[in-house]
Amino acid sequence: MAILGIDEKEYFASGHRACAGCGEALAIRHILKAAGPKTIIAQATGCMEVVSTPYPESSWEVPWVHCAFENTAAVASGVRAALDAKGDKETNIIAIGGDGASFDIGFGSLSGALERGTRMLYIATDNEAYMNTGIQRSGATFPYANTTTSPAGKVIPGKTQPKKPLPFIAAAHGIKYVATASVMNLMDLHMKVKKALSINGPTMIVVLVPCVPGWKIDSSSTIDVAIKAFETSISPLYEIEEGVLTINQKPSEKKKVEEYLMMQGRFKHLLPEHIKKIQEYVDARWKYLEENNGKKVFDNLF
Amino acid sequence: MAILGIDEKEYFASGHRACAGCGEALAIRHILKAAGPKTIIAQATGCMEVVSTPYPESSWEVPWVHCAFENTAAVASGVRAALDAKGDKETNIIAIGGDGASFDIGFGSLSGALERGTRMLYIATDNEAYMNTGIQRSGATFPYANTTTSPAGKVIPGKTQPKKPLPFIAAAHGIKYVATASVMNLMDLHMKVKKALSINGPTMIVVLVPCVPGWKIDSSSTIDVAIKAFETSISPLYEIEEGVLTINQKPSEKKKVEEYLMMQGRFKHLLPEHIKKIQEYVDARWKYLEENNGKKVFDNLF
Amino acid sequence: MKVKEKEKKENIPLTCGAVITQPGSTKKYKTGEWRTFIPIIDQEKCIKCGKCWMNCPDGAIFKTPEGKFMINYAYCKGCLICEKVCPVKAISHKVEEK
Amino acid sequence: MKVKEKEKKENIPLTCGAVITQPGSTKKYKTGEWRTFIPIIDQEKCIKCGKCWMNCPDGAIFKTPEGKFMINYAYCKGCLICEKVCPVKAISHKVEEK
Amino acid sequence: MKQVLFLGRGGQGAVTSAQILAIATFKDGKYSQAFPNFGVERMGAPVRSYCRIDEKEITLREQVYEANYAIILDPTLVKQLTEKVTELIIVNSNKKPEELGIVTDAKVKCVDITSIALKVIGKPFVNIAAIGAFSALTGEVSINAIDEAIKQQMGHKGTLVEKNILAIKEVYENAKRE
Amino acid sequence: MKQVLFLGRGGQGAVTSAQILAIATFKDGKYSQAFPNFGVERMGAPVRSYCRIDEKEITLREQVYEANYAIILDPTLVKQLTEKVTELIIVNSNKKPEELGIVTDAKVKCVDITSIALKVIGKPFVNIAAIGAFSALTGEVSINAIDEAIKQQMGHKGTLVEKNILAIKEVYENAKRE
Amino acid sequence: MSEKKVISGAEGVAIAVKLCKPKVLPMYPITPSTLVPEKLSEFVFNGEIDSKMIHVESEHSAISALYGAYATGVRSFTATASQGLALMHEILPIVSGSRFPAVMFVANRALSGPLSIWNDHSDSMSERDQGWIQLHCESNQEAFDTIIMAYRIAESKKVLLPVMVCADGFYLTHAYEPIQIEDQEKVDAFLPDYTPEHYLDTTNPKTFGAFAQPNSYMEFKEEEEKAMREAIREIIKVSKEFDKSFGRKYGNGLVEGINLEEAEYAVLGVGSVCGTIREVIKELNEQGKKIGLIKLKSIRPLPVEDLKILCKDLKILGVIDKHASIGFGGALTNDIRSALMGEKVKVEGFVAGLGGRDINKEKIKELINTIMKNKEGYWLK
Amino acid sequence: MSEKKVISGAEGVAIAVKLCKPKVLPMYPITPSTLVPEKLSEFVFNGEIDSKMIHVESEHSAISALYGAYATGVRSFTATASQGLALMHEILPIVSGSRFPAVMFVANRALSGPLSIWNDHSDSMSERDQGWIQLHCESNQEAFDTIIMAYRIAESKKVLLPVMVCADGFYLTHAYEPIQIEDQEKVDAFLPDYTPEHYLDTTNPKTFGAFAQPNSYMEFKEEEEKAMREAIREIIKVSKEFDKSFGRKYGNGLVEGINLEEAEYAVLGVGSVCGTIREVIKELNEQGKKIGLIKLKSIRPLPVEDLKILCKDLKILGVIDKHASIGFGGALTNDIRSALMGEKVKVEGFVAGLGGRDINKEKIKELINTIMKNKEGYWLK
Ligand SMILES: Cc1ncc(C[n+]2csc(CCOP(=O)(O)OP(=O)(O)O)c2C)c(N)n1
Ligand SMILES: Cc1ncc(C[n+]2csc(CCOP(=O)(O)OP(=O)(O)O)c2C)c(N)n1
Ligand code: SF4
Ligand code: SF4
Ligand code: SF4
Ligand code: SF4
Ligand code: SF4
Ligand code: SF4
Ligand SMILES: [Mg+2]
Ligand SMILES: [Mg+2]
Repeated sequence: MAILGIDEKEYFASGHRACAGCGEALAIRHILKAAGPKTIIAQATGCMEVVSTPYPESSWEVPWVHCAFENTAAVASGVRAALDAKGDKETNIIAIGGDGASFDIGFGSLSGALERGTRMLYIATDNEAYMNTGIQRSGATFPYANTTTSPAGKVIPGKTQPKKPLPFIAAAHGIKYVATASVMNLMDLHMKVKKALSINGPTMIVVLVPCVPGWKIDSSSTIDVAIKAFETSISPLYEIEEGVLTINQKPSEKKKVEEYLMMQGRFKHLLPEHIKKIQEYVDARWKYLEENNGKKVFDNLF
Repeated sequence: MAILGIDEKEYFASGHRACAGCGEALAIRHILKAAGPKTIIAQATGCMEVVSTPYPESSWEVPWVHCAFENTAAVASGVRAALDAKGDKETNIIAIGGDGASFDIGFGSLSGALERGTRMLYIATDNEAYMNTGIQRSGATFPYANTTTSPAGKVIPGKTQPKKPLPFIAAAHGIKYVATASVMNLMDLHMKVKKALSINGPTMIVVLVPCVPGWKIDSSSTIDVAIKAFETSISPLYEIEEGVLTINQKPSEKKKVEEYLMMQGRFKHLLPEHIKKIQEYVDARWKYLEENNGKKVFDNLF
Repeated sequence: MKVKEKEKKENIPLTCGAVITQPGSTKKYKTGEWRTFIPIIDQEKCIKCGKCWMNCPDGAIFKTPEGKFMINYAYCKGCLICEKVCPVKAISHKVEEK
Repeated sequence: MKVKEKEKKENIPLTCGAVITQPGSTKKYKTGEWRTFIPIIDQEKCIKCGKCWMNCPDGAIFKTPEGKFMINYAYCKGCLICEKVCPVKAISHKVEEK
Repeated sequence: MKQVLFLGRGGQGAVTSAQILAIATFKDGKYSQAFPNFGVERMGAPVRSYCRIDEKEITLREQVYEANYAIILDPTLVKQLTEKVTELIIVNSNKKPEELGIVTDAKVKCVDITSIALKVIGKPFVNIAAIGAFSALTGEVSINAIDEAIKQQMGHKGTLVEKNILAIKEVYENAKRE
Repeated sequence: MKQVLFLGRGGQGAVTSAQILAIATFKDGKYSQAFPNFGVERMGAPVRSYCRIDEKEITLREQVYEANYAIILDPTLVKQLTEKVTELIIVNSNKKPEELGIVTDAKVKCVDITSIALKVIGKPFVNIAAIGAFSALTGEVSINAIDEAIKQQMGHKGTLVEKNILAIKEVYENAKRE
Repeated sequence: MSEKKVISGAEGVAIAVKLCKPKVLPMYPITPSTLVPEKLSEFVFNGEIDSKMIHVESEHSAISALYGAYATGVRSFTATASQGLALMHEILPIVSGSRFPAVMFVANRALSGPLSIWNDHSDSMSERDQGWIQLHCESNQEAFDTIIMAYRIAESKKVLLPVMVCADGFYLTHAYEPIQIEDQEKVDAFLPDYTPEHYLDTTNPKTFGAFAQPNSYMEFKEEEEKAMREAIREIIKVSKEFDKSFGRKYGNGLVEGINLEEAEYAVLGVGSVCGTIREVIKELNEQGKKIGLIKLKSIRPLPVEDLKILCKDLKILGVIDKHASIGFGGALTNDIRSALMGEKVKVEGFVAGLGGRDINKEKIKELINTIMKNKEGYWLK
Repeated sequence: MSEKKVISGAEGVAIAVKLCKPKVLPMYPITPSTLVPEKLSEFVFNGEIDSKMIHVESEHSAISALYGAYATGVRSFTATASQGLALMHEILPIVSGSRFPAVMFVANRALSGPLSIWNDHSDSMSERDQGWIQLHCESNQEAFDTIIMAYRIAESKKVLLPVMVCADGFYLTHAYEPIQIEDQEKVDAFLPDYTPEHYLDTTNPKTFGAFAQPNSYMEFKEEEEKAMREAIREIIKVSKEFDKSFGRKYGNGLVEGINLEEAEYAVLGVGSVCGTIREVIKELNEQGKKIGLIKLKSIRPLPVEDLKILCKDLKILGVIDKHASIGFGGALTNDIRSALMGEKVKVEGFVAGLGGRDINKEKIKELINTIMKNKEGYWLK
């Protein structure tokens, strides 16, 4: 049965131990609904693993496997090969990792799986830091964000590097489908998961998932913050299909990044000069996206 | 003193144990000349490490450090941080890895160093297989090539995946300089090494280096094969500077890939259908390059 | 009570390789206990748009056979996302009293 | 001769951490021994373009103070790249005789 | 040796409570040791932390199986208290002890810390203020030492420190009056 | 037990020589063991490989320190032979043994394998042909067994196998004549 | 069909693997194990084997993909050595903790640094704690046979632990010698299909890789240790059955005593060096010296009771240790000393053969001389 | 200036590190060591310390960057735990083989699988072969002090080996207790600048990380083993000097005997559990029971001679092993048994405290009861 066209059944059971208001848990819940019961999940260590599998309890209503932090894509490759060997062409495999798992420590393994063409959907749930271990900087951390390893210090004001552009890096591998998504638009997430799973080859979705303690926001504002990320073009929604870039949805009115930043404790130390730099950074990225909208930005098909 | 404008001094000493005609050794020789004596090399395991450092002998006339196979970029990060701590702003750091080290096992570490912005030049010497261990398939192996782990078999005719597009993947990280090079044009290699070293941040060059036993060619034809790779657009020469793509040199007459393939034992099993597919693959990649020549293909500066 | 005794009492059943054979078994654990605020749906105001259901990270909202959206307080952690996303302000909250 | 004795004879000096303190010390090892073909430069034909010097993977070609390009047979492995790249065919080869 | 148990919700600062108590008792010239219950709890889940206080150096490293004092930072957690408490249980509550239904041989005292915190700090930050009640009701730590401890631990947080100190005092007075 | 040493250049197939000899002697009903000198040699560098032959099972795993026979596939490698050889050294050379300047108590024989290989195979593939000389000069292995061994090892290489077999025969005859 | 052929040890291993019909083959090259994936690639690319090969980008991913394949419930295989095994380190106890009966071939090679491609046992010995059964081989026939036995042992419902089959790099992998290659039918009869109880299955969803809290972690580890005790019995059983089916055995599958009847002294060795020790013992026995050999095949589980029995009449046992636990000498020696504490035999350790240093007859004689003079063990270079 | 403060163990470690002035800090988070990089990040981002922090993308890169920094000749530091340490495994012996005197803090935590974030010693014990000196701490003061001593020991020209300073995750890292924080000047006086003989230097180019052939590899390993012997003397010396400068000591730096004078029985423990054992021993001594404690601080080098002396009058020693070498019981027990082979003391092993299982007074009493009844060791759950 369906509500709003979405499978009513829950595959990510209640009773999980995520913080109240967790954006990541919300994304997982919908990813599973979109994928349906004929799905195997391979997941990296991170908040979602820890909140959902305290032995002997599990939140997972689909087969689920975890191994370590850095090797989820490789585990998924093993699962896929085993299914192939069994002649099972039906079952979906979704590998899921947080931004730490996907942008940083597990990226080597992910890149290898993309290269060899493992048929799987890889989803990076991006809350812009290592949350499970207490909010440390990752390659996905937004510039200037205050984390426990990039604190808003007296001489260095938070993270000094830009956000690693994972969707583009993945697309540059020449894979057939890459998309961004956000808990801001769950219907869009559903559509993308379904589309990705229909493709024979590696595919990838990066989903923005606000984190309550990590972003220092109120548990009720998870969705609001995600909306603001979209409206400021900080978190644009696009797909790269067979190398062609498509912006899925444009904010009706482009808001200033300040509006987004000021909602969150992790940015409260920012000075006007920092905000200005971020605005420029976001504008440049958006300009690039707009200029290349509808164009083939990558080609490596065989 | 200089010959043809190139430092006459050798920094990669004779007596190294590379095969007669080794393209990789030739590239190393010139990389060092271009970089000059104020350079530290960090190198991954692979042919070049093994042929040059049998204790107590070394071919290296510059400080050189090796650690393992998969972590050269991380080692280079440590070297750079230490130099920074010492206040040394002069010394170049070049990290070098073969294609196995760079495209495959060490790519996670490389990607991390690009992300955090380590000032270093990373050079991938690409002979399209794991040569040191006896010609096994890597992500850089050219499609259909016969290697010992992707043999020209009765049911699978060599490697089945395309070549991992490392330069574009690296460029997608938003770094300031990426280039391809080849032993076919050593002057171009010199220029690119010098340019890369002048940039404050991570830079990368991927150099094509034919391998005598690996490609099953005569030791004397290393350069000829590299020239043919260029003439057929299999190995184009380009740079991506601050996201802008520039083709450095175009073949005066575009030759058929067949000419290149037939020079090498690793392709001698190919059937016309395979050659046709390769031609299409190469044409599509070249078309992409030509279409984007002079354009900004990436943007992630901060 | 001593943890040691507790441990012995708990007597967790061991599967081979720590496989969990009961899917969705965290349902045993009632995260409603965590709540400090309690959301309340005003069924009068509710237009049954399902937005609260969509956006609950804990799957703590369900639709009754009659088409009503209701909160499963056994799991609702009181994040109040539902309150925020409700387009007609049909959800309000109070401090939890247990 | 037994390897064991040989090992003892070799008596490799050990540095702390196996650091090699002599840069470029592979020069001790004469790869000229490997050669099966020997390249020969015809100085008459040579136009001193330096291409052979550029393309030798072993750095086995050098320029004399008089500007001649010559082969250092102690290291030349006989790959014959130099012969191939010479624009004026000033380099030829023979089978090595040792 | 005295063992003190703090019971709160993830995010409520029970861990900090134990730490500040340890710092404060040390400033009073005693030995102390504070540590959290080692878990993977998220915001909202029940969280325990402990403090040991002694006249001599503490080398014991086992977990706390039995506490002299328990401080429950959130009245909704009363049922979660499974450990044996021998002397006193302090509950942050505006109710009467008997209304809470705690089965124990220890004394039970209620202090409405939340109200005081809301009043003085403006936010329901009860974890530090609670130590004021502990001081008042047990005499195991001095109010001055607590002040200093807060400054050591939260030094850089300016007005919040001030407010917490005020809250502690008020909670202390309030508890004394009980 | 007999120990045989092959000395060649990387890429010249000395390792294969020892392997084929081991296969062949096993086909002759003996026990055998072949192994390379474990090195990192590249094409062109000197390479050693070994074969042990015995009537009974071979369990010995130490390296070969002293050989009964040595086969030098490349005349330029003569000086590289540092191991003690007790019975016979076979050199692929068109020279006379005395011209090679080998200091040894063993006999030295020269067979011009390269010429024969060039003639019969059309390429200087001497590694397999050399076993023909070994067979002729030592009688440790039969010519038929060598043929079979080549087929087992190179089975799929068609005419090259044929040509090698022819070369072996010719080298054998040639060496016999010496 | 069954035939005896002179092939390389690596090829023998690859053929044995093929006969066991693994479904998934994650492969990564490293000297001296590479010949195994190469041969398996040939089988796969020629369609001679019905397995999926995964060209992983690192050994870390090889073992991770192996884990994924076993989670999905199929028999699988990988091979590695040295740095490759070391790179797998983190995942090894996860595979064993998950009780996946994986089989991995290790071509023993020294660990860097300094870098060495040559043989010793530092790679596998450094993993002796990680819950893998570890079986070593003296000859290529033994390597071939051990691969087949390994799957039986691993998959035994009483055991369900992964097995590392170790053979000395170069000494065995690159050596050509006669190997009896068995029939597919006979192997099929000996090795039943793999039918796991738990696997990833959308019709019966289970959770693999959950985390265990302090209230259960230790019990899971104890279960593993108990499975190792079971493995002792199971290895003996499988070894007997293997002998019945194929006519070959290696002691009782765990350890073998050679010429111990009269012996007052004995050498304990692991792997290919035992062949050389056999030769020395034979010589010395002929000279009337009372020397025996203990060939230890199973490093984990360590057959403590067998060792006690084998050593009960010995005066001194000299252990050849191809790995040193830097800061406390030979690691195997320490294990053996612990196993034999309280017994009357004295145990002396000799670290030898590191980084490809050849352990020749002469050195073994030197060792024997040393123990016969009741002198202390040392680094036997 | 010097003051005694109640802070967390992790903060104490971070402050000690700061006082040692490392130049490069490659950092990666993992529970329960994360508090150390967090505190160090604060120092760096606030400009309180003149070090370069590298935000690596994995622990593998953390140890590799540490290697790179040491190759470049500067003092450096990293911290990790559990899976992080396991992921570094391949590089650990390369650091030690290169004789880089690195210092790393390990917040001991169990290894997966099953996954556990809680304390035991399986992470560091699994690295006991890799050429790192391994020093454990009972208290946070000891952790603070050991960091400072570790640099002195590591950098001693006679030693030049890396040091792993281990402290129990949560039990120490997360515990607040009084720590005497020393003055920068006093630390500077105790710990001279790091002046390596070899480093990457364009004016004197050297080659690091060459490969060693069979003709030298074993000698390099033997040099490491010899350096470990030197380390035994050096640790004692440094410990004495530390005591002279700061007035604190931990046995002789390697091992400490507590109440052994009269003891017939003793418990051997490592790390924080020794504190609890002390309490129990005190109680039992008061009851007239002859029980002592051996607190082993140095796992590598293992102080064999000291152990023999401490145990010479004991009947039975019970070892608490917070790590099992699956397939052969407690790993520490095996080492201790090997060290004491031939001595009259009997050694019984008790695997305990795995994956965060609390080792409380009651369990220690149970252990003591067992050994006093001359019964066998077991898994003390
Ligand atoms: C090899 C290794 N290093 C570190 C850790 C510790 N660790 C577990 S989860 C985690 C952070 C996860 O961050 P992310 O992937 O972004 O997921 P999130 O928790 O934010 O959802 C870390 C650092 C580990 N388990 N293994
Ligand atoms: C972790 C690890 N895995 C495998 C190896 C074995 N290995 C050493 S070099 C090498 C191949 C190198 O290939 P590439 O990087 O392409 O360099 P090339 O030899 O072709 O120059 C391999 C597989 C190793 N040293 N370490
Ligand atoms: S810390 Fe963040 S990501 Fe983790 S459970 Fe809480 S809200 Fe979710
Ligand atoms: S194998 Fe190839 S890359 Fe290696 S030394 Fe020989 S030619 Fe060079
Ligand atoms: S308050 Fe949060 S958890 Fe409760 S029903 Fe609303 S959205 Fe769900
Ligand atoms: S969001 Fe509001 S209106 Fe929509 S279903 Fe929920 S309560 Fe009703
Ligand atoms: S033959 Fe090759 S090695 Fe010799 S000089 Fe010419 S290019 Fe150099
Ligand atoms: S390439 Fe030919 S012409 Fe040019 S310098 Fe060399 S020999 Fe002379
Ligand atoms: Mg995250
Ligand atoms: Mg390569």
